[in-house]
Amino acid sequence: MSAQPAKALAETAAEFGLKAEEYALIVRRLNREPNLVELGVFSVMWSEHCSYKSSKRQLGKFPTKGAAVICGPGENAGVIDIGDGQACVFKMESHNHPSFIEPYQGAATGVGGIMRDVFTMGARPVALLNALRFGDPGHPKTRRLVAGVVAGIGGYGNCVGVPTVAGETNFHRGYDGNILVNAMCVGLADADKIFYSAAPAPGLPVVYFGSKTGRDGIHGATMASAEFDEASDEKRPTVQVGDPFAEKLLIEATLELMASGAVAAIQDMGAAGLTSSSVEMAGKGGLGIELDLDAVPQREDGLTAYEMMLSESQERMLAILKPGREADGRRIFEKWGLDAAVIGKTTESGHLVLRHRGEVVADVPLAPLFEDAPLYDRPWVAPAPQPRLAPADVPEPGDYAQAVLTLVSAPDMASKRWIWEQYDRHVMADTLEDSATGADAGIVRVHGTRKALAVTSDVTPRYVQADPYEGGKQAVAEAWRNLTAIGATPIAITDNLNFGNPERPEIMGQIVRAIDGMAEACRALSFPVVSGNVSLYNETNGAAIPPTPTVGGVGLLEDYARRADFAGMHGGQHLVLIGETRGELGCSMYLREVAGREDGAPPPVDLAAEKRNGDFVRAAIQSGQVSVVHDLSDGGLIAAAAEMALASGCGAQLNADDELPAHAWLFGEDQGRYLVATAAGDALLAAAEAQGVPARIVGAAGGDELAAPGVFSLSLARLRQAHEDWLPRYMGG
Amino acid sequence: MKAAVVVFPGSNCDRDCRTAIERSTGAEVAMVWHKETTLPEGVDLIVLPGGFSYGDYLRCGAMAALSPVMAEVKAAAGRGVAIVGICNGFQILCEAGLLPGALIRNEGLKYVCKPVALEVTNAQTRFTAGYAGRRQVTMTVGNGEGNYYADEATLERLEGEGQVVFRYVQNPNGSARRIAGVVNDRGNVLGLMPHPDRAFEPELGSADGAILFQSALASA
Amino acid sequence: MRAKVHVFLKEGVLDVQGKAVEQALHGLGWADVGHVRVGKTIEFELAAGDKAKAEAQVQAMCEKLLANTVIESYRVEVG
Amino acid sequence: MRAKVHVFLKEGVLDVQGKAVEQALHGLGWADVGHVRVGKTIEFELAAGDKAKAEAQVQAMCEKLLANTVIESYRVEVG
Ligand SMILES: Nc1ncnc2c1ncn2[C@@H]1O[C@H](COP(=O)(O)OP(=O)(O)O)[C@@H](O)[C@H]1O
Ligand SMILES: [Mg+2]
Repeated sequence: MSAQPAKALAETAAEFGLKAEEYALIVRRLNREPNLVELGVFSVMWSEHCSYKSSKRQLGKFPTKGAAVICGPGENAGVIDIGDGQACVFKMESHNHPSFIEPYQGAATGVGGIMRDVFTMGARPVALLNALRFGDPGHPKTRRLVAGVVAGIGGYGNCVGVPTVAGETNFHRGYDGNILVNAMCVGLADADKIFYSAAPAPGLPVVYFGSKTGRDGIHGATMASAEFDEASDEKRPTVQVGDPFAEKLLIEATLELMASGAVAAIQDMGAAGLTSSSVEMAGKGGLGIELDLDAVPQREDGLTAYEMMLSESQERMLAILKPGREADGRRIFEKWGLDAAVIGKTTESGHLVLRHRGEVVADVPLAPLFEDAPLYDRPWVAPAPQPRLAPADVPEPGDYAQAVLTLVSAPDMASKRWIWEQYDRHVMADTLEDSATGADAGIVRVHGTRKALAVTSDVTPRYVQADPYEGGKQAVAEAWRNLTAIGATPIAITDNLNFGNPERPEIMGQIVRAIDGMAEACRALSFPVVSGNVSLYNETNGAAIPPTPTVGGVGLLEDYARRADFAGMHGGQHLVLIGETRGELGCSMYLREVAGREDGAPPPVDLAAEKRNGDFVRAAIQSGQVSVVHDLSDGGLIAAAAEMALASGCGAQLNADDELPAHAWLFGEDQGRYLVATAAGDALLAAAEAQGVPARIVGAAGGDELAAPGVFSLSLARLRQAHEDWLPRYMGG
Repeated sequence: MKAAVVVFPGSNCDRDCRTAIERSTGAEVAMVWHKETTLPEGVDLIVLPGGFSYGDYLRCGAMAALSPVMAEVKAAAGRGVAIVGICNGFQILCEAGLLPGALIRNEGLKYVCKPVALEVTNAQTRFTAGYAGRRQVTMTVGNGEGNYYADEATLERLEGEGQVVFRYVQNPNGSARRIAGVVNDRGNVLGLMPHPDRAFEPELGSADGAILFQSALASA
Repeated sequence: MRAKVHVFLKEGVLDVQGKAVEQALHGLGWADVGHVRVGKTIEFELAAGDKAKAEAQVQAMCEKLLANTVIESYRVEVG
Repeated sequence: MRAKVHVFLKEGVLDVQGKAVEQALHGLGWADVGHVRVGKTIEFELAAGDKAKAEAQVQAMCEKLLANTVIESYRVEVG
């Protein structure tokens, strides 16, 4: 082993993002100084991204079990039982920093990475979602970032051939220096054919397959755990380039290899590539692993051991084969034209041993790398509570019609057609609802059955900012509500926790309280967490992003014919509002977009009411009683009515409320509410009353205007123009 | 009745085509890997599916057009077997010289995925006989390079001979003369950009694509 | 030997990329830019002994794969 | 004045098109072809008076629009 002067190494450690005490800990665990390769391995395994050192204690609060949970957090993706011997595998992951640096490739490789997590477990990916947060539309970088990210997501997903069926897009100056690109993938597998990453026995061949290794993204994992500053441009590693064609071949080859019965354990090479995949496989199996780096397929000459271990070249897999099954591998890799090699074997040593050019270049025990990484209980301070706003605290608009137009054309509310028309939403021929169709969740059929999966992604960062606890609850509740609104039974979530620097107590306070709220909602709604991802240090020059714990929800429809959307409203129907309205305007869209303020407490989430109202609505859909439903969220009643009207091509008239002023009634964002269009309004009210669910008729469908008589009226054409024009005009400008 | 779907590396609508043919016609469908040098005995319909063969790198369909199986596809075309290329399959047929023209970058430069209304310009081909009496059908497009190009003389000839089979009601990508699908002069090779394989059941928003597969196999 | 192939759209085939680049350049204030055409370059090594042979080979590659002569022209440089 | 800009991926950045073209050429029997790189060429007219000025202008266009300098390099020819 080559000796390095200790002082220089300690300095290098700091450059790799390790704190002095962490370096000291490495020396203690090894009983010696590490060499450069070993230090690289430690630095990526102990990075925030791989070790969850700041968040792990908090993540333990999530409920992760449930009748339908087959595999919770800890593997590449979560697995839930959907009956009939089938399982759904899903996860969400961020690619925030890479997408800011190179939006197309950053977003594309984000999609590629999350798909690999899903097919690594034996599932065929069947749906993609994306949750995007950009800076202020007026910021000079925003337009180019939107164009690049959207093209990258489409470019990758479309080529691989997995439909992108849902997502969300927000704009806020808080993301000017740190955009968020969260991608979610959902797959289907046979429940008894799930593959895991733990190496089962010593002496088995370790096979590398997929694309060759280059110098891509070295220190990507540590970069994902560091703040930006003006010098970041200099530090950036070679950008990872996605090859969706290689990914498509990799999916087919992986699933074929699994079907052949040759696979004992398997793991994709994601962040920290060969290092994290080999360490995790051996570590989880309680074994050791030996790699011969000369055997690694290489794209460039002269790659060092250090570079190979840290490379984040895309579209690569590591598999441990059952004894004597190398020939199956060779046949399948050759068919799909993939590079492949046996690069090592599992051992009993409990060590990671790397050989390169005839020398042992690293030999470290796996335990400290894998399960003994430092863990922090970071100090935190509770965020200051914001005052609850009464309707009287918020001015009414001078012109309601104008206020409604402002709302439906606000960047967060305007149609995202410009985005989702660039996504293939129909490949696989099982898409029933997608971004275009007017439904609260994307729906894909479970191929060949009457069942379908419903998927959604939600969080309202402005609520989390004002009150992380209520905002955390709300994110989970909204995902649950969206699945409920199409008639699906919500099953489980994945989450993507995007925050600033956890070493700052106020940021840690956001993390702690948001997780408390999410966990509370998960418990109350029986909606466990089965997978997730944490992205911290989303800060530039000390300014953190709004706290953004994205929730990806999955639900099941037993019979997709019994479902609801909000595109089927027609004249003659009553509009029935389920749930209670107090006129909560704090943190509302109205407050921000019309009144120009971002203050107050967010609407509180009453989880018992949420559950009661939702269960009622879902039962009404599943029994066939109603089929036109929309949940109320951003923009309140008027936004829901406007979206229903536009999707259905049918007008709507809303009555006034006896007690509330019009702005609180129309724009309030009280939680746990749904708007239903039905010809049998009275029957629905009676059913609701019998179950103690607040419900009232709030208007009627028909005509070609959206109106609240005596308050405002707008033609659908004007409304549509305002809603549709903003994004294409912005992107064209 | 027997159909074959060719699978190229990067095809991603191969399964969709199989399902669409099975559900709309009940025909037996064989999946044929692009390296094969024979086609199934007695095949009545060959489908080149959509997707991104070879990642669409260099030019869409260029590398797939050189696949070993394409020699067999050409021979089958010569024997009068019905051949349909959908989306990337259309691009491959053009690159292979089985259909005139080429598909270039969309006018808007972006990938576009949306439902489109199509005029059935010629309901007398073996692929469209089932549309007789229907002026308009709906299918979705999903492509970045679906902009049909041919020189003026070729376009005139195609129009004159009734080889333009489908036309967009509203042009989504800048295609010459709003062309969405064409047949060869013998009438047994069809290429189209919209996806009948995503429009074979009402649940999918349209069942109009089923008729295309039914017609193609009924004519065999 | 190093080969370089330039592929561009034939005159008469609408170059949508070129058009978009032109508009973008105008939008950025370079108003006098015109006739923008976007083409491809494919460069590679090959082991042919002499230049004439190499040229013939690369020519064949173009006809077979690198260019679509329905819409594209190409130029070969070997050396 | 005629300007020509060659844009290609930086050394070390994966060239997915180059890789695919190389494999295709091998498959067609040109086994000795290697190091295939695919780049872009953008050609246009511009009205600059002298060559130095034109070069500076085109350089600016590259930085601003024509090349993605995070992953691409470029070369300008004016004349
Ligand atoms: N916020 C979270 N909530 C629940 N589970 C999480 C969360 N973040 C990470 N996990 C789990 O921790 C494990 C490791 O995550 P990660 O390192 O992101 O996976 P990968 O190595 O596949 O990229 C996964 O099982 C993941 O589901
Ligand atoms: Mg993984």
